[in-house]
Amino acid sequence: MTDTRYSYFPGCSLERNAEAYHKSSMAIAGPLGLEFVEIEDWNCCGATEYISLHMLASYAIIARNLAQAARHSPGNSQASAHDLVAPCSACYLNLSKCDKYMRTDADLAEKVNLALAAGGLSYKPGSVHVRHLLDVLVNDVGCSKMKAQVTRPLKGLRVAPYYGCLISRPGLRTDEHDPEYPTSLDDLLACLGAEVVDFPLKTHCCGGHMTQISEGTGFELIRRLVKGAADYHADVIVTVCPMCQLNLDAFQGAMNRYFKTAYHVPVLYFTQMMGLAFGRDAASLGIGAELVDARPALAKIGVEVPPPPEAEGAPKRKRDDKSLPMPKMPKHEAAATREAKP
Amino acid sequence: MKRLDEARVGVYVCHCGSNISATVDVENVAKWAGENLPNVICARDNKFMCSSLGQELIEKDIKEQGLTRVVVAACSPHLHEATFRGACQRAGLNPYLFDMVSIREQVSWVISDRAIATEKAKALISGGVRRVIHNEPLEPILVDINPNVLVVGGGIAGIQAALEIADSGSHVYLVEREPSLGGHMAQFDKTFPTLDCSACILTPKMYSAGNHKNITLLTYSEVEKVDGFIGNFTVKIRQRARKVKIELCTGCGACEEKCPKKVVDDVFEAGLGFRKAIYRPFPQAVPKYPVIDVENCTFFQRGTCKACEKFCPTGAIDFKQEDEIITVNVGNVILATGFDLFDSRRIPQYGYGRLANVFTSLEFERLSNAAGPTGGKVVLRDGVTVPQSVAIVHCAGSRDRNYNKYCSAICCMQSLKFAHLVKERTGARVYNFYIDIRTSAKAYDEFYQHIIEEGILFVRGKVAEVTDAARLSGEEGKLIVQVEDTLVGKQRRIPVDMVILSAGLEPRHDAKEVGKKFGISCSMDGWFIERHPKLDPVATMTDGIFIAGACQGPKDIPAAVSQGAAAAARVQGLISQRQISLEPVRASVDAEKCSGCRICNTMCPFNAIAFLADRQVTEINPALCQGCGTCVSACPAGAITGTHFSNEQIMAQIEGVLMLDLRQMAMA
Amino acid sequence: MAGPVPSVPERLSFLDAVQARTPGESRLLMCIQCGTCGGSCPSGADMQHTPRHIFAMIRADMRDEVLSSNTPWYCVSCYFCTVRCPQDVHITDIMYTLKRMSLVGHSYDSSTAPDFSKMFINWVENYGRAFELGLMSQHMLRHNPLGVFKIADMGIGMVTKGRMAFTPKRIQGIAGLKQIIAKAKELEESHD
Amino acid sequence: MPGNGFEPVIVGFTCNWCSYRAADTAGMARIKYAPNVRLIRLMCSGRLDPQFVLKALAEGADAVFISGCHPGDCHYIEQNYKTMRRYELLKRTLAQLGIEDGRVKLVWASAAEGAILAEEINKMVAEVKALGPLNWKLEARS
Repeated sequence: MTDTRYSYFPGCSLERNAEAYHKSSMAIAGPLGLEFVEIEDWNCCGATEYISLHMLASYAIIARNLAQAARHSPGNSQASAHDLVAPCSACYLNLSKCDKYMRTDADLAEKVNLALAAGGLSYKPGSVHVRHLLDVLVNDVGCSKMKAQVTRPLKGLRVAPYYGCLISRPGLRTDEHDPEYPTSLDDLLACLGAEVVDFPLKTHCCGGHMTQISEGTGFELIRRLVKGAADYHADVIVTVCPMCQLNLDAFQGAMNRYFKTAYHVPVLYFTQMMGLAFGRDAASLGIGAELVDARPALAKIGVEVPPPPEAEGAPKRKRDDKSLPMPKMPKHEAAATREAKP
Repeated sequence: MKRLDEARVGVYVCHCGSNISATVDVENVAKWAGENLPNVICARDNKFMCSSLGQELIEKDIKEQGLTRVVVAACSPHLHEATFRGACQRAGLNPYLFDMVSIREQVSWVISDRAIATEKAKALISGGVRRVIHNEPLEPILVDINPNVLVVGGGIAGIQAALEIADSGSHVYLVEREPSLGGHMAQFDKTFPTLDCSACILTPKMYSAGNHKNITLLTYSEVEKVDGFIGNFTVKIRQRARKVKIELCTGCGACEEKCPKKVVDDVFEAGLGFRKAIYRPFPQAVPKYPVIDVENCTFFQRGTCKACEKFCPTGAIDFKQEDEIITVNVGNVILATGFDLFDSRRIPQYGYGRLANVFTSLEFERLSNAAGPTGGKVVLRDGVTVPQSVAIVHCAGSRDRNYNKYCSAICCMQSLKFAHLVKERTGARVYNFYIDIRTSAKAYDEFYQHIIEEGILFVRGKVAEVTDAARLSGEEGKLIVQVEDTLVGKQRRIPVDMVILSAGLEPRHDAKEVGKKFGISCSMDGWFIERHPKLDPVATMTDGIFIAGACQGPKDIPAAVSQGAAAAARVQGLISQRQISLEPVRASVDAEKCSGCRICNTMCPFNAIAFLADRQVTEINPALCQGCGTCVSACPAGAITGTHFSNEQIMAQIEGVLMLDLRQMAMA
Repeated sequence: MAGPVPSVPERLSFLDAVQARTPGESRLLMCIQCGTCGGSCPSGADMQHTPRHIFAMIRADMRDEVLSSNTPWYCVSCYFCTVRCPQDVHITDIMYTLKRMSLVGHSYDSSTAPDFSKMFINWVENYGRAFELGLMSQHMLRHNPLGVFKIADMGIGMVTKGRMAFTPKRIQGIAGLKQIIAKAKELEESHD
Repeated sequence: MPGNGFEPVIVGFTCNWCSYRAADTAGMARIKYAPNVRLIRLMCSGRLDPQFVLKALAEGADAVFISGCHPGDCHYIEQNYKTMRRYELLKRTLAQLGIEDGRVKLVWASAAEGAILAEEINKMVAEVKALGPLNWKLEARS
């Protein structure tokens, strides 16, 4: 078959802390005959934060992305012409929820379009079909086509499939999907040859931004999941969401210190696992960027991971003086607003 | 049209207390009808037309004002048509010269605007008046009632119904799908609220049903086809081959003992126990004869074994036995087909099927049953460990829009019973997790009080999830029930050894097909619909078909038994009349007009239409005609007329509801 | 109650107000107080009132108590409550509504959570994009300076692994975006 | 368009067993729905003679609503299938007479489906409002 093209919404995380997710997604797309066409000049979906402050504005900025996607579809032989793929679960949820509510709530749709008009845009609800990357890989590509690509089965690697909340719920998905105990990721990993643990916390919550709001609460949520994976002797937690990855990976150390525990469970993206199974080299999949070292685990399947790029990365000076690499707040905001004026 | 001048119409508009008058200006409507509608001699309104006063009003006017037609505008004809026809008859007016207009169900209850409601009421009444002018006097059709009765379903409701009728001297065909009578009740150990042993009270009834001279027992059988109507149904029943000659079988059980093939019993043991390939569901089975489960029998699968045959002392095994189709004629039918248990796997967060020690209510019934797989020992799935703590989860699959919206009615009492049995057998600490405790029937709340005294713990909150993922110390190796204790307003995680899901009741998976066979329909939830929810709970829209027990909605044993008896009483009533009068709504051919084109001949599913080759005309047999009127509207020559729904009547009604002035009013 | 949100009438009970400000059908009226939400909530243990309790308070018109509760701010939007609710109440959406309403009157005493949201959208409104980490570091500096040291190694790690930057990319259409946002806020004000 | 004050008048034909009882059910459930339909009870939708429809339109109805048991649920076994076929023929005739599709509608409703009946009636009323008055009767006169 010819390439299947999808509009692609990377989202802010994939530009920065989750670049590995983006890299690996692109790396596996080719072999599977998929092409992801990034939509033009997209903006942040607002995560769970924007809607906490402004309802209409939050739907408006999300709708702006839908409008962008609808404007230029990647032109496609298949019906998936207006499929918009989001790898980030939060982006996926916001985009599909906005479309759904605009479809079912005429008043909202009207107001959102009034706002869009101010920016010279408009969006007809339902003209874009929002999908999560996992959904596409499971339902459009499927296990058999994936198997064909597997050159390095993940034999003997115990993986805990972790779906998180936002793609499992709240019933926005159009494909067969169980909000409580899904199995699509389990099956996908199984067909890569991995040893999939029946992870009871697979759809439980990583805490989102809770670490920023109530440390104790946030760390507790992270602890539950990491402990759960450890109790099930998982070598790796496999995730489909940058927020989950950030919490479980970047905060694992802090969590350990908080609870005086010593968990060490690396957290990788399912696209990275696919890349590995397809025989890609670890670096090209962004492996090594995780804070909880995945090398010991990956050694089990004979994957050599280059040592983390100490040399490059942040400039040396920063690492000499012990001060923390934090931006200066007030200046920064001022700067931001100043630059903003055209 | 000369009739138009003759007809003297009386119009009666009912307030129905305030049910109608609250939204319809009844006085105004009556006054308007008297002044504007043709042939109306008198038009009155009355608080309750269906009251004796209201009826006498009609009778009086018929006698004194010489009315020849009557129209009552009130509730639905399905409620009170018979009432007012009676009134007309008492006053010497043929009951079919009466017509009823529904201004409650179709007007006052569905329209909020008084003006609009009043106009619609007028329109409908105007239709009724114009129609009634064309009504013809008719005589009801009498049909004999075959005193034999078919009862479908051998659970407690069906058994009760069958016994009541058989004792009254009529013959009953009792059809049961499973190899034995007993239904769900046979699976229980104790019954609430008295806690008497289920078998002890059920077995005698099963026995007398099985040995009653007036009951033909057809177990391991299913109804295939039903023809005919009240008084005279013809029913085809498939009796599946037992592969056992019952005339020879003594029920000694040797075959069962010797059969080498063990299979999990998903039906009677709810998947918790085993049976052989040749089996009786349980020792007290009625009838006592076993059946061979062909799918699992080694002989039928591999062609060798025949152990049962070898060891049968009377040579009763018959591998060649075939299914039998039995045809019976009955006058009435009682459906008591019961319920299916909600499949708890549909609630993944409760872990049933994934977590070994989560049980369903039916599993626990077997677990606690003295004749069950553990001999009544309450133990974990490993078969030995006695639980120290048990959680009972109410409303599993009920009162939940994700599964079934309705309350399954039995779960509260069932759960209280479970709590008692667990406490009694294990001394474990027992929790009940509930939304509301509903113990409203006689002696039920006393039972609840008694259970509280026993020290059972009650947590008000719908269980959120059951997990084996330990989070806190003390949770390792346990099932953790996570719930909000709504009376404390705090989230709690309660570690237990065993969880029992009080799964709800659902309509039988094949209820819809069964309904179709018998010409009755199912509610949105899938239960069979009764004729009237309060006043006619065991009859259906189809004459001669009655329903009893859980097939009509979730029910406990006392309720199911009462309905069984009630349905039986309704049937006996009909039988003792010997005859029933049917609506004289029939089609007839005017031989003069009939061109013999035979278009109508293919129209009748009841074969009431015959073509008389000699006279080259079509004739309709009134005994077979059911009065649907399809042929009437098919006849190109207009040679067929349908009594009580003639073209004249309907055309007139159309004109009536469309009086132009009304339309303008509606627009205004 | 049912159907799409009506434009808000004059005098509103707190219940009406919450429903009117929630997109689609909130079904708040349908709550039967079963506690499935409170039982399912991952951060329920730290909430001052469980969601169920909050709904009861809303019906009791306890406006101030509800809007000063930490409950909505502790919602992690995992949607467990929403999918499990036997009455199909749109709980998560209602939590968002309560956050917004509590900000209007600054009813919620702790500024931690609101500020985090504010900073976040500040990025979005000025750049069109955001990024978790710059934000988190900013936020921690303001609200939990000591916390910064707790996660020092993380901060360094993220930098050395090239996962953290200090400014988000700015989109070209930022002007248009600003106009959209301005218009939306204007419309929303007229709504409030 | 709705809101222009035009309130269509619609004649409805229901069978006695399913859809007339659906109307009863809607009533018992106090479901409020458009008052524009005036129901006429037949024993079976199979009794519906196409000339009833024409009569209704000629007498000033803006539309005709026909309802019976679901296919397979017919109290008379299969007569509603005949209704279905007749309905298709009727629609062609009406098309030739220049009557829009939306003006004559066949809807299945079981005795339990009061809500569905109400919903269908509301839908149809909205559609007919959009179509505007038929005014056949007036034309017939002039």
